[in-house]
Amino acid sequence: MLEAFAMGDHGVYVWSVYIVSIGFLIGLGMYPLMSLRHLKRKNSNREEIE
Amino acid sequence: MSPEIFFRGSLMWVYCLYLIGILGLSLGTIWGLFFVPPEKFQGDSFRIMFIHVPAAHLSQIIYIGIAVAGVVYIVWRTKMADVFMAAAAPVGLITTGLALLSGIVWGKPTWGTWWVWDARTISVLILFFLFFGQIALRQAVSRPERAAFAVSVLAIVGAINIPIIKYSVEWFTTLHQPASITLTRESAISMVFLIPLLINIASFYIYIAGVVLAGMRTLVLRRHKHTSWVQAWTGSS
Amino acid sequence: MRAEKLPNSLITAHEIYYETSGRELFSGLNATVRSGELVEVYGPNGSGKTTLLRILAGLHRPDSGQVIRHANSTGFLSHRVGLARLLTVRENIRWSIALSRAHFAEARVLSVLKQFELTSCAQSLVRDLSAGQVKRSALAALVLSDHQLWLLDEPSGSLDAEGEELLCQTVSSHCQAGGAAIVATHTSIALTANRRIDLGST
Amino acid sequence: MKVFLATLRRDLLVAIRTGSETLNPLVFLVLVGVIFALVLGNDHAARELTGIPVVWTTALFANMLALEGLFRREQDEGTLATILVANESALPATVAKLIAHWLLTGLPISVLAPLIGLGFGLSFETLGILSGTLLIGTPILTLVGAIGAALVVGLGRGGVLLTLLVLPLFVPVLLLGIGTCQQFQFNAEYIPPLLGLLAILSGAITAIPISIAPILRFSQDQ
Repeated sequence: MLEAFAMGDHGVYVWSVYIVSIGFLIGLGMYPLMSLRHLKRKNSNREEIE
Repeated sequence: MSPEIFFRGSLMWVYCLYLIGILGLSLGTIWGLFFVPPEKFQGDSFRIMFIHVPAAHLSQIIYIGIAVAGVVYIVWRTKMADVFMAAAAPVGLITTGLALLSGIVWGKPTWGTWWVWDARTISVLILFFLFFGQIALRQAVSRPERAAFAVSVLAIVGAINIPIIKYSVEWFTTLHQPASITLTRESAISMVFLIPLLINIASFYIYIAGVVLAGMRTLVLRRHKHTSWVQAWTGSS
Repeated sequence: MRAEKLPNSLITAHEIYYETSGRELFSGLNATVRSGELVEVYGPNGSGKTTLLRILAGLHRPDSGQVIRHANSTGFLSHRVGLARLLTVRENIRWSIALSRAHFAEARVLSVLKQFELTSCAQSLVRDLSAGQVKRSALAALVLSDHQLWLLDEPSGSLDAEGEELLCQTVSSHCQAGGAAIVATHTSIALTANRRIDLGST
Repeated sequence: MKVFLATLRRDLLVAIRTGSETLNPLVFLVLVGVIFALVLGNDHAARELTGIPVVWTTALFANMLALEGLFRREQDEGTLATILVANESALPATVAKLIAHWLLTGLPISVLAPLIGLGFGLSFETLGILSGTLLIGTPILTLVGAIGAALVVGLGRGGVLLTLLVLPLFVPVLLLGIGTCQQFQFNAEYIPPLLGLLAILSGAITAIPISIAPILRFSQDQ
């Protein structure tokens, strides 16, 4: 099992790319959803104040 | 299409695209990482390809999309084209960044150097700056109408430049490159690698389409925050 | 939908809608200016006088609606007077005349310069003039450019009482000669306007 | 034609009266070139190898420096608005401005660059071709740069932004220009890149001048 993760000598390269990429992709997907929710909350808050 | 109809109609699409994209990416990635034998010449480092190739593909497609939207905006003043440009530019910047990063890391074990100046690396690098220019110009212009126009012009000029850059760089680097490094050796892609790669490319497209669509929804909401339908939507749940 | 052309009209604004940063500045604004007319745009600071004039000049694009200019040529004067600071008054006038494709007649230039009391400083750089002189030079250039339609944004600024009177005379004689002018002011100057567009009340 | 000549004359006159501002990019060119040559010292091989890229790149940056002022002064003085309001005169006037700009930057750069090349020990023939490629290349830089300058006019902090927008677009010109000179320098085939450069120039000349005035008009909207 460990051997599969080590990938010869190239594990460091492969895994770092995958981790960073997956991180960015998740962030990319989350961002619009989060900001939409944020906008909604801000808007409804303002409504209450008004 | 009215912003309201777009906003209400697109929610299902976002969910579907996200879902299919994530499933496909997981499938392709796991397949590529664990169920494909090491490549003959490169060993295991070639597995970076399953990220690198889709990201590089997509960055170019996104830029072409922005340029087409720029034409649409200039000719028909379609506001949705501008929304698309605004939503797609940051996504393009990040996918281009990923393509560059994965390319750099892939280069080290494969060619023994982090960076090689060739037509493909340079055009992706230029693409990165073009995306950055899109975002910077939009932020610098306060009036949205003017920003949309300026960004459209820039996108079109940039798109015309990409093939010219490719041509000139290709020509320039063959001049300067020692012939020993051949970058175009695609290591005779066999079916074993091709299937997970295609799955990943397709899923990347689908996922990013969902991301751009979700970004467009947010922008539409932000731009129409004073209208009654937005007020109704924020109050509804 | 196109606004139909009225006889003698030099400029037609049709259903202009314009907003800045989410604030509606004009909506459904209609105006037609015929030759011989002098229209005053009146309103406090921030009411959109400058914006309206720039829309009419074609420098701003309205969010909806359209502006049709029938005038042969349009002259525009704003607080940025449109004179090169490193050229002399004469050189500036010469260029303005060339730009509007008007005819350069030495005698006429001299008489207008005299009328605007610029004879003594005609050869000095605009950079070295006082604000009032700069404004007069801009007016002189405007007069000599033979534009049919004048769009003047706060033309009385930095002019003294005498200059203001000269301005009023110039504008009304331009209109009598078959031209037209749209003038934006926040202080009422002694213009005998045919019509007024009041932006303060909206 | 009258508008064109009047505007050309006017811009040249203004440039002469500004003096140092017009000369700044040229002094920059000479200074940077000299510093590079100085740093490389008496290593002949290195100087011969780097001479062309250094001169071309420096010329590009000098052009870049001048670009920012292409429409800025006119915008501040209000003459740009005057030009744009006078509908029919907008095209000849903007074309005249572009040509004036090239006459004041591109042309002197092309003339001065070979002098700097001398400091790198380049041969006379190479210097000639260097000057020639700059004569073809600098109009492209002015034209493409003008689009950027028109887009950012009136934005205040336009300088850095303009560089950011325009430099990526300058890459092909730079590569083809350097390529032509180096091919010539090492007795290789230099016609193809030269043709590439000429093709870009003709494309830019057909497409760009007519689009500058509309872009400028849009940039007034802020």
